Amino acid sequence: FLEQATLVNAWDRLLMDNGEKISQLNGDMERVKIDQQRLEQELDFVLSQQLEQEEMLRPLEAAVEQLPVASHQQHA
Amino acid sequence: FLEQATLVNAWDRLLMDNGEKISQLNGDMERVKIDQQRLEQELDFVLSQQLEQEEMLRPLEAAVEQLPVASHQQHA
Amino acid sequence: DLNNRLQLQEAETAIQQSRLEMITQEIASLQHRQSDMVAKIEKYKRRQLELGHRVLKVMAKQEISRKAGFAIQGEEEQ
Repeated sequence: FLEQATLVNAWDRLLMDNGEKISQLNGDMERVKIDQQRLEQELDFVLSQQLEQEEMLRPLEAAVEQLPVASHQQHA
Repeated sequence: FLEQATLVNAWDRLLMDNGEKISQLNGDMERVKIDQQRLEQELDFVLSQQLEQEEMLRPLEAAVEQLPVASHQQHA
Repeated sequence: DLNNRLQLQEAETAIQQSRLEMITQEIASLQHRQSDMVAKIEKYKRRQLELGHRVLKVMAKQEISRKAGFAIQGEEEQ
């Protein structure tokens, strides 16, 4: 069954091709992982910004409620 | 005959190597997938927080808009 | 025996090829979702910045008005 060298070569090539395909996919995967880490960092940044803003908004809400809005309307 | 056996053995090894690499790749992929789902949920959270902050801001903006802003307006 | 092993190898290779095909598609889908996320993060970053400006504006107006409020009280007392 292994008489034909071409058959052996074809089989060899098929296995090699799979090996190359695996290497290529590994490279793709590594890039996806790196991109994912970058995304995670950016997301953390947005989340921390948001938290900071939330901390500014809460007291502001309380302060505005205590502003003399009514007296201003009387003057107007 | 010996040559054939050597070849088949070599292919066996190649196949096994490839199989291991594929399993590892699969594991990596599953991990990245789970991470990605988590990031997507965090992104949804960021969006909902933004909408919430916007809803907090709108009445605050309206309130400070009605305040006596500059002193020349009070004299006028 | 060798023939038997060869058939097994053939079957295993076919399995590996289909797994590789599946992984290729999955990676493409991961990349697609990733670029969606990149776009969303950009959008959310911009909006967060805009919200930040609006918060600062409200804070500034509230602060000015608070000072003006004291000024009015001062004038009224005189």
